[in-house]
Amino acid sequence: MHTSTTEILDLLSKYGKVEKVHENTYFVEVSTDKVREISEILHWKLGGHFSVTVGSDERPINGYFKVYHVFLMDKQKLSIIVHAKINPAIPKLPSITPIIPGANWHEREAHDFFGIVFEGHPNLERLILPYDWPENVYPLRKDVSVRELRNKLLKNRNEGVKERKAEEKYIVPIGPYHPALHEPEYFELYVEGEKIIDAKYKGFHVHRGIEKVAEERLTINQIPFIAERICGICGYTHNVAYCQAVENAAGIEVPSRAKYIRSILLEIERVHSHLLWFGVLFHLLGFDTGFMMIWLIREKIMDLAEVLTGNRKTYGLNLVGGVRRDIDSKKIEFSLKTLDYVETKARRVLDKMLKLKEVISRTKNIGLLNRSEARKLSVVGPVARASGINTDVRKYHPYAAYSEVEFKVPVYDEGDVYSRALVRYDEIFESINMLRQLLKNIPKGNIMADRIKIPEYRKGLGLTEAPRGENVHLVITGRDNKIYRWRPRAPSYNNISSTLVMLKGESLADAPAIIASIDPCFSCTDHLVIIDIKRNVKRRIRLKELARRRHC
Amino acid sequence: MENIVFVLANVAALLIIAPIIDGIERKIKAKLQCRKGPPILQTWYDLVKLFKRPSIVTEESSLAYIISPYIIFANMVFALALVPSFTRISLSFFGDVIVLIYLIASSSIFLAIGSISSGNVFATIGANREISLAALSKLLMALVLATFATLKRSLTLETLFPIIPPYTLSAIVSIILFAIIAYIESYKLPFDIPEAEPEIIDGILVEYSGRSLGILKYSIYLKRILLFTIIVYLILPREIPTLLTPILYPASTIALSVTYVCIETYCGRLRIDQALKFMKTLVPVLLVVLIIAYFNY
Amino acid sequence: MSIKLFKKSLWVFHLNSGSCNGCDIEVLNVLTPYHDVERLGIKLVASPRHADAIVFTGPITRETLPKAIRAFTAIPEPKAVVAVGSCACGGGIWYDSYAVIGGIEAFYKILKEEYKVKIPPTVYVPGCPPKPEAIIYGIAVFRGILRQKQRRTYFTEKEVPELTKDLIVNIEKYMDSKS
Amino acid sequence: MGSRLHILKEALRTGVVTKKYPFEPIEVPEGFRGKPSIDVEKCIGCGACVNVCPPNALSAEVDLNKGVKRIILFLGRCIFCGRCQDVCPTEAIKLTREFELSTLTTNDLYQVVELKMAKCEICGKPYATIRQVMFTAKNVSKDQRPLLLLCSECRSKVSAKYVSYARW
Repeated sequence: MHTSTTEILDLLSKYGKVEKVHENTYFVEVSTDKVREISEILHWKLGGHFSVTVGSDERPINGYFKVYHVFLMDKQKLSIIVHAKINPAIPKLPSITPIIPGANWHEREAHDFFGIVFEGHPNLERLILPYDWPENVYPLRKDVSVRELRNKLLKNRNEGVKERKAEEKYIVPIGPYHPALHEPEYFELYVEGEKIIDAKYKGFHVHRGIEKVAEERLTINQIPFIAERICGICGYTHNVAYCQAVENAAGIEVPSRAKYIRSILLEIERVHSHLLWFGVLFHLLGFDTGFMMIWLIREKIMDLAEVLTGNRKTYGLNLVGGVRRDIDSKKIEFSLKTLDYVETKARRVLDKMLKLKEVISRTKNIGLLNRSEARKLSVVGPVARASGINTDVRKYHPYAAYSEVEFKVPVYDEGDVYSRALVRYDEIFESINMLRQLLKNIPKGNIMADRIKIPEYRKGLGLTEAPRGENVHLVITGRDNKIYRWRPRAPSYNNISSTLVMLKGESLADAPAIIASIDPCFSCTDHLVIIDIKRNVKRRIRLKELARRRHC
Repeated sequence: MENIVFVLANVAALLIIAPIIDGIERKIKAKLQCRKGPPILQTWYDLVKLFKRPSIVTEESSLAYIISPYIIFANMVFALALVPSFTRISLSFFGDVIVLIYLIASSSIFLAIGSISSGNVFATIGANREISLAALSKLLMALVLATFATLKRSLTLETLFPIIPPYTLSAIVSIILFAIIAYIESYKLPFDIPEAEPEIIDGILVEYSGRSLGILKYSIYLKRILLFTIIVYLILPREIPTLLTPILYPASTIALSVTYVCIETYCGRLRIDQALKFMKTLVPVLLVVLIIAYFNY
Repeated sequence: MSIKLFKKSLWVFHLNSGSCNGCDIEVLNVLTPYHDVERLGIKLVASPRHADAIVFTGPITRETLPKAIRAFTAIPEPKAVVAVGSCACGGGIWYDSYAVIGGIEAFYKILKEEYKVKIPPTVYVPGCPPKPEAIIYGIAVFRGILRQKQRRTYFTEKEVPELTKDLIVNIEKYMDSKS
Repeated sequence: MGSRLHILKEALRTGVVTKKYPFEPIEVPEGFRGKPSIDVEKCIGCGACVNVCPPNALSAEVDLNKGVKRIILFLGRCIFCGRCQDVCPTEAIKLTREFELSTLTTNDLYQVVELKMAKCEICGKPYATIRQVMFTAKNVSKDQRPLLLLCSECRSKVSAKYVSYARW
């Protein structure tokens, strides 16, 4: 059933005031008791998907706390943001997690940062803040000065440490420093022999308090640089998403040459990221030659980025309103030559590697995530596309120069590690193809918008398709060249919880490959602690104080 | 007495050459991965550094954890003394095939015991895997050696080296099978499951450090060269002049290790159950070969 | 002393203490064919027990601090530290965030004060992220293959003109005479 | 087996690609964003770079006792974005192509530029660097120049009719 845009808007206006913020983006203000109902309609009945929940302390502006639920309607190319005012004296809001399990972390995050209580949430525990964080201190509230807090916390670091009691179970800790991940995340796997019975995720080791730093210290044009450092692999899409959000909020028209340059670097980033992922996958399968060969090819892409932007990673290219560096004809020629090299090499090597017996036997039918589970958890990007969900921000919510190039969105139905690999495999070559079109058709003109004026307290939504999936930034502009509220939501945030579904019943040896198959980018996500899955450990093996003490 | 001197010289030479062979393997592996690779003496540099570093002993680690590296090392040195290497002279009168299997198997078990007693969860999983792999591979090895014994109607190492002639089907097949088992035994991909780095952080070796780690690594290199030596001498004909063996032996050992590393470079790791399945399929094959050998074919 | 020991062989444990991954992928990148640090005897190991040196990437966050201390102390003495990236060197863009302890110096301070640990020789590799070559350069400096180029510079103005009405009004004349 | 041989063939065709670095220098592409370096002769100590630097790698400190202003660049925090280069009025700070920045102490990661400050003619308080006063003077009409010798407070007291052209 296809519902048209006007029908949706009509329906929404029955619930509250509909406000068009920029093209295809509508904010709907509803009363707190309607949030659940409207979320259910948007996510389950109209074919949209839940994307992010943003908490916000708007007491200085209008005296309320706010919660924004962002929904993306791929079919109608709409972004709909449902928001509700919450009384700061009793900050309560009905939870939408019972209807959309994917909202679990989002709501817990808002609880951590603002102290908003989500009624009916199955498990409203601390998610993000460090283990020794004091109770009842909500860092993103505007009346909390973090510098003071920081000094206080640094002095008594161990205040409030709850000794984590060892459980009498056979726990295999993956992380925080697991060689497979190269990032400090902590999965607890409950195993029986070599079989995984249950999994827990304790993450957010990389929570660096980015939102507060940005809101308190940085100016509008400094934030793009911190946004890029959300993630060192796919940082540029965060950078673009932030700039788009501000541009959308302020109604700035970016020159089309700048849009092309953004798209070019986004695609370069995607190619590098996917090649990196293949390298890591092969490494995890014990096939180091694959890792070496793929990274050898990837090196050329890194060199290309260095020539175009001046650095191999963290391109530092964007400001609000455009880009900082132009691409001349010599660089275009160099790019095209590099792309040819990468394409032929990658095809030759990857084709054969994906046919290797060990690779197939250790990825096919491993780490299954079916379509309905994927919908429930609201997964995005290649993970969703490998589970049969046709979603791609570039196609359905076009930004930068994507409306002017042709490309296909690969979708596979199997939902296993192998199909996730295939999605990425297809995307590499789609991206290279896209890059050729972009480089050849790049229009002449300015690379920076002329007049940049940013009004205060305007809302904007920036969407990009990161290599790992859709990337959402919600921005509320502030006074004095600052941002009032900025919430970046990285794709891994939605995807990580799906690994817990994938891991159950699989073999321990496959765990790293499964976790890696969503291409987790923990630093993206981290802005967190325990996923409570019903335990049914049948045979408990007692080993004193296992991992906890010594797994490092 | 003269023999003893020769044997000591042999063993000493093997002790020196074993890490160098690993160095050669690393170099070749690197070349196959388009890299320059470490110098050939790199493994020696690593070992020397490890020997100079202290090994950490925590309160929880038991005696088994501390002494098992040394037992394994002694086992390997003794096993090397039993087989001929640069010269055909060896201590083989001390023991036969059974002793050899015993030495190899017991070092696996000591390795497992040592790492279990370290108390680390990864080490425990590594040890688990090591035991299940070792149990099966030792069974296979016993079957192959039984085949050899059946062919030669003897258990002493003297008579087993070389196995050819006779050029029977069972002799050739069993040598090939032994080569496969040696490959599995030497912790090479896709069978390096007990020390799988990404899955369980270097598994069995995870808690060892400094000197004990050096000794353990050294023992693994020695085990590899032991297996190579056995294969070489299973094939190397007795008629070769004594003076040529000191050249032929290292040459063929290196050739063998190069072959192995070429295979290894292009393999991914198997899952433990896949590896076990592969090894289980070898059992009936070996039994058939054993029967054929009994009838001297 | 430790430097001499690690001249030919250096096993490294990589610890992401809250990095954005940028430095991590560059640390991994030095293993790949174009850079191949194995030729210098450097190996990435998975267990801190095996390691000689520890590579820190990223600022040290509150959550990783105890784990970082554990990993740090698990490495047998003597050891060395390589701080890769501006975040590890001095806290980077996160230096004043509530969830971040700071760079490696803040980490050392805690180690010294609370754990009485000796501070090992440290190489600082600034960059965001540093090029793989820059990381190799760091190792080369540590081993004494290459000379350290970057030195502290302190410039103090010596000759300054007296600011007078006359000078300031006829500033062009002054500038011309100077040049 | 076929696939494996194919990969082997591909590897052999590529050959060994390892660079000789650190034993041979490498070429860095043009426009590489390397170490920012302050040209001490050009720097006027205005602090524009300090305001714009996202990680606050550049900081300014005023030493009232000695009457100097210091611009401090700490490479150990620099993210090499090049915003300082964008805003510098005298092109004093520039990103070089230097990437070999490793040091054995954090102390070596600092560059400090210490500039003398001008004292206000009325209240005697140091208010801006001498270089900055001279730089501003060039861009201001002659009749307004004497006002630059005063600190911002005294200036507004002395004459409300003059619009302050430079903000200290």
